[in-house]
Amino acid sequence: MNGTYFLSLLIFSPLLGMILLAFVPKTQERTVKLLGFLSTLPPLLLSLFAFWQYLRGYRLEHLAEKHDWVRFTDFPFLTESTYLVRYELNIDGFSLVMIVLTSLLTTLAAAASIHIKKEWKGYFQLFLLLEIGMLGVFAAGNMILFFIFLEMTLVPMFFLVGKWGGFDRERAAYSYLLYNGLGSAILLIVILVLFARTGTSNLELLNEMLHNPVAQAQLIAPLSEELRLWLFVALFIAFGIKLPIVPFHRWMLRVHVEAPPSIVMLHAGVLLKIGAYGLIRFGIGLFPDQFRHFAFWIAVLGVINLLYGAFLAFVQEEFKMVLAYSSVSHMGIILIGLGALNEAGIQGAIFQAVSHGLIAAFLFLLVSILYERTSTTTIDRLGGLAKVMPLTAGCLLAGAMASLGLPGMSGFISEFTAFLGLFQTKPVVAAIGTLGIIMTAVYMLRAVLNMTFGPSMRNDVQALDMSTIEAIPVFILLVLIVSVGVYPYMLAKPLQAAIEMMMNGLGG
Amino acid sequence: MSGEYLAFLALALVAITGGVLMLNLTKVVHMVIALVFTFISIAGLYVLLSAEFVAVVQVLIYSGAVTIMMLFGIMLTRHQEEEGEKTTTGGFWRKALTAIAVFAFGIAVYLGVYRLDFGEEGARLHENNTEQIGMALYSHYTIPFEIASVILLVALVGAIILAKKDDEGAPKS
Amino acid sequence: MSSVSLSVYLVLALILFCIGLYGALTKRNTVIVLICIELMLNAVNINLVAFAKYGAHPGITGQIFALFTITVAAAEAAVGLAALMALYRNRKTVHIDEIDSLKH
Amino acid sequence: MMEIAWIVPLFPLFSFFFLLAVGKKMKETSAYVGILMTLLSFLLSLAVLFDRLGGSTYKAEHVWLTIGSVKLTAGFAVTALNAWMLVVVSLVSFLVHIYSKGYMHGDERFSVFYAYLGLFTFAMLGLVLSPNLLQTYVFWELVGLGSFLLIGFYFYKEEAKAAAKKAFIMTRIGDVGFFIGMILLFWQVGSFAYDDIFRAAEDGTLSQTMVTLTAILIFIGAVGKSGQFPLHTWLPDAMEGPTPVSALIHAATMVAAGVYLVAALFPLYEASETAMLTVAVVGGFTALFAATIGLVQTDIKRVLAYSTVSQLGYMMLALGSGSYVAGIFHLTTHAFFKALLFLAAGSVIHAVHTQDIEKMGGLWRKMPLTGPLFLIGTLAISGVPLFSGFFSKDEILVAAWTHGHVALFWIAVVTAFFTAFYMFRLFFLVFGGEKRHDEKDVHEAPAVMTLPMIVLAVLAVAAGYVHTPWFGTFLGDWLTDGAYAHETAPGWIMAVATAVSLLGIFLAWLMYGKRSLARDWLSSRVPYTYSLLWNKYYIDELYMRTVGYAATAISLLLSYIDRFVVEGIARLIAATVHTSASLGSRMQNGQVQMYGAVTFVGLALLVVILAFTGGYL
Repeated sequence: MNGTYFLSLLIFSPLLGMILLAFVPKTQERTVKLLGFLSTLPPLLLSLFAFWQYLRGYRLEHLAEKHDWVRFTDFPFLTESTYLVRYELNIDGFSLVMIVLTSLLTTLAAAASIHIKKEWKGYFQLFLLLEIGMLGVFAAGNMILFFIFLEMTLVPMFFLVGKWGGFDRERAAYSYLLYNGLGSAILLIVILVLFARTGTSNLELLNEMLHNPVAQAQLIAPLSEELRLWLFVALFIAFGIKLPIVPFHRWMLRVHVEAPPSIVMLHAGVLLKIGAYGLIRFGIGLFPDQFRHFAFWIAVLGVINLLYGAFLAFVQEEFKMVLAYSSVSHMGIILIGLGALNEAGIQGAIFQAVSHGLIAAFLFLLVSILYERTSTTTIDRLGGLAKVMPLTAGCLLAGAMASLGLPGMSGFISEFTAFLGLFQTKPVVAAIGTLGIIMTAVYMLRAVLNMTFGPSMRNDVQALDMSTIEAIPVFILLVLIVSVGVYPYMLAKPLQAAIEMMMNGLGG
Repeated sequence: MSGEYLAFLALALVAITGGVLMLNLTKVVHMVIALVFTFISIAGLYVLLSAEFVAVVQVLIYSGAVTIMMLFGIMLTRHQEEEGEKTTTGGFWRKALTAIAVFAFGIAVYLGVYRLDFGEEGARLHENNTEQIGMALYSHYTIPFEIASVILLVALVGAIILAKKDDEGAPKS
Repeated sequence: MSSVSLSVYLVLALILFCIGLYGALTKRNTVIVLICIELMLNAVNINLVAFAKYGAHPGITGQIFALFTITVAAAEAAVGLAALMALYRNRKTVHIDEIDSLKH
Repeated sequence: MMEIAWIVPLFPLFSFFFLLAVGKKMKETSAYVGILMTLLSFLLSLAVLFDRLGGSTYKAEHVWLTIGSVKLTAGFAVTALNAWMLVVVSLVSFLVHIYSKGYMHGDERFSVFYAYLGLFTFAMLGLVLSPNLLQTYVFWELVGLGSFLLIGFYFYKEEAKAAAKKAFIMTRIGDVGFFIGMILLFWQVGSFAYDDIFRAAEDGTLSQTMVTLTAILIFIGAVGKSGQFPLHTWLPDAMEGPTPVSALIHAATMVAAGVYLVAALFPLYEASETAMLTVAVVGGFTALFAATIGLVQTDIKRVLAYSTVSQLGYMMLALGSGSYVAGIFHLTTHAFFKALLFLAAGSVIHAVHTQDIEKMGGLWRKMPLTGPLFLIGTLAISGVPLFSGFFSKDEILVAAWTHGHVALFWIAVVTAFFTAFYMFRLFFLVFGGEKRHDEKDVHEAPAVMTLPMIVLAVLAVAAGYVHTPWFGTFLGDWLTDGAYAHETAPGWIMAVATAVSLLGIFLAWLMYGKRSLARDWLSSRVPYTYSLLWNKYYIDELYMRTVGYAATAISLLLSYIDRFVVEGIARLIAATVHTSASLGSRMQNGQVQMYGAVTFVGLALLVVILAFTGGYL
């Protein structure tokens, strides 16, 4: 694979589908859906190909791309590369895993989009645009490009929620936009301050500039310790809104409940992970000392997230709400892992990002199947589903088990590694956090068992079990969840190099 | 305490009093008259600063022309205000905010100027002051001088056109 | 060394400027607003003349500038008053808060 | 054979997947798949056991997960204990598989039942083979899953749903203890492997407090799984599952996992006096506590369930008293006779379609096979001489006495008395006396059900002879590699044990067999005891009122905080923005002065900032 343009090709390959879709009449539902689905395949195949090559020992550095793009000034006292924004893409094992996850979930979400009821054409075009944004975020080599791709996800998502969502969709879309816009604004401040003071936005260069004493002399303006602290806090808030961390989580609930389930698959599966990705990439990558300084509080926040989400999920009436709060809760585990600040913790956080991506997508896939048949996801109005829809009910139960961290499924691996990390550094916090493990079991079982077990509540509905075409994505996800759970080494291996890099940055 | 200092204190006191009175009086004419005190004392200050010519111009133009013009302006407009009608605009908050801003601005500038001292003194300014001005004006500053005259002309014409009554027959725009 | 230093003049000018500014921003009568602006210009003139005597490069230039300022101020007063008359004819008021055509 | 021991759990796993995939079409033939697979497992386990009898421990590992430089491994080990447990588990599982074919006959989810059984057997065998704590934990949870699924097998019943949920959550609470203990151990020792942990416990790498702390934390896991007080409440409720499941999971194998865990980590426990004492006290207390509840229950399965809890407490007591062998020995014998009892109970339920012993009676003649088989089980559990329970129980009593736990010894003796009493109460109520049920056509169970019972009955008698003070302590010698300490027990202990069990039987006979003693002889004299026991000491209610309500209260509180405080702050910010926006638009009022004022205020602000900060914020 001679990949000078490989990454660009990978990121922008959904564009082809968007263009092709433009020529299809909007009334042709089947063609549009098929084409939309097929358009998600090229990035999937490309990313799987890259993943496979990587596992076989291909060096990802060869994939980096670099083109001059925007030059702001031409002052004689500045060197050639200062204030130069390049279009640069590069990936490491961590980004590659996220890219594979993204393209995979996009394909599955496209398959789940068969339940979309209107304006398929616009839907799929936005959907593909969203994919470009998501892929780009993970491949961006500098912060400005990262930001651009990040914003690129914001717009399609706004319309996807606002137009194809549920009853209260507009409100959800606006709160999505507002919260994330706020986060983006804060992020932009951080990026610009760094850019103005260092003259670069490239991640590696920035890293060098911020930490290497020789390179620090080349700074345009000094970055005091205090300023770095504030920059880190701002960064943390910016990605904390995306993740979301507890006081900033309300938007996410609305999106979870109102957006079409296929979009929530992507939202919970990938978009939330951008927050985690950013925290790891920029938070740990650029501000390791500050991160260390706040590590305790990050871990505490993680535990708060975990318990807060769990307790709230316990009293929700609506299954989607349960899942939404469970996402809040699970994001706590990412923070717990990051707060541990050791290899196990960071690995746990990344595992959790991937694993929650799979599990959340899995559960929302089931929600879409369920909602299609019962028109409700209110827990009390369901019940005894195992009788009428044994396969769906079984999968729901499997999803719940994965979510509550049953060994043998991916959720356990991430939970275990994250807690393993935290127990080394902050055993007391971790011990409090383990209460979350119990609460997760409590709320998940309460919700799922009330839906699937017990006497059948809905004899009126002729619920049919999932069809083969619906079952395929469900089983793909289930197999992935289980295989990561059974043999986590296959996920740990590609991440190893990236995590080692981070640990070096942290100073061992 | 030198005589110059005493004179300065007196003049400054009058100038500020005039300004403060202007802010606090209620009748428009009184306000203008209050300002005349300020203008005249500023002229006195000019004398102290060895600028006799400017002082004279100040008296002529401000205390004379501008004040008279303003008084005409007042006379030509309606001013039979009822008793107790407010003389200022805006509510309390706006005034307070403006006052605070003005005060803060004053403090900031004060901090900048209160120790300012270049240590030099133009000792020869008072010698043939008018002559010096004339020399500079007609040699070095000829073009600005001419432009100033153009400005005056333009202002004259503009003022006349603005103040002229609209033609009865002019089409309404 | 004179007993009256530069900074004292500057402070006086500052006080007058502030008075003028406050008046210009809060007075309701347009004539007074105009005259307050004159006061601010005067304050500036004091600075010019003071710098002419005590500045870094003492000389006649400062006084000349003061003269120019007075000229322009006079012109401004004339035009301002003329504009006031025109407005008054249209609106029958001299109250500045009743003139809000900028809103439209 | 030992190097292929890892295949043992794979047979039932195959059965699980195979039956999930195609079981629907196979209907009841799927039973043969399950039976065949467990038979293979059993035969292979037997081969492994014989191999191990002559050989030494075998261990194989493979990298499972790397965390930095730490490599976590997965693999299997064949130690004496593992090999022994492997056989016990696969045998009981095999027998239960056969039995279920008759018991579950006609159920529409027949194949699913077998699939779940396969999953459970896989997990249990995997648990037994685990060479390290992490893997143990993994399978530990998986057996929990199997148990959960099987308890909830009749998912349409509200009680089954509640019981399944309760079982999962209660054991989960214990598991968290296990989880914490395991991770703490890992950071102290640097490995999850049992060998490394024991080495560290021996050479003092682990501090005494750490040993105690981790041992007790892990013991909490065992408490949850083995239904020890205070996490015992799920086990009786778990009887909502089909009876073969109760026999396999909630009597013979899974609930014994807690005992197994403590046994597997025995060197760790031995290193801490406090931990040992905790285990012994919890075990002893649970034994007595559950036995008293068992005295008054009227549901046949619940009586057996409480007796299970009580017997598990016995095993814990044995381990806590330092007698590893006695614990495992009783585990084994208990597995056989309790499985037998449950299967026999299942056979009874199958015949009369009720679980209430007050509605049975007079079945001795109607069920000529089940009756005697049940009696054998009852005699074994009561500790009547010559039956297996007698030997294992005796071993425990000796251990408690020689270890110096006098109080616990007497508790154990009293428990033995209660056990004999309530078991025979059960027996007399079910099989003796008059017919009290409405079922007309009571018939003996089919051969497919009685056959496994007969096998178990033989074992319930014979299993005792692998380790007796009379004929030799084969099991003990083998489990401890010949280092078994032959303690000379005072002979009166055996006499006392026999006496109390006979006394218990006699009393039960007086009350329920001969009925010469009124049943409310005691409860009428000591008020409230009956209702206290009948309501299981109100433990469930206590949990509901404390933990349950607290969790709900916290949740509701947080949900109000979420809805009003967090959302309120967001709204407040939104309102602030809105207000300032409308304020801003109010400033656009067309008045020059307003514009001037705003401009100037802004200017002043900038000037002030510049003057006081120098332009750098």
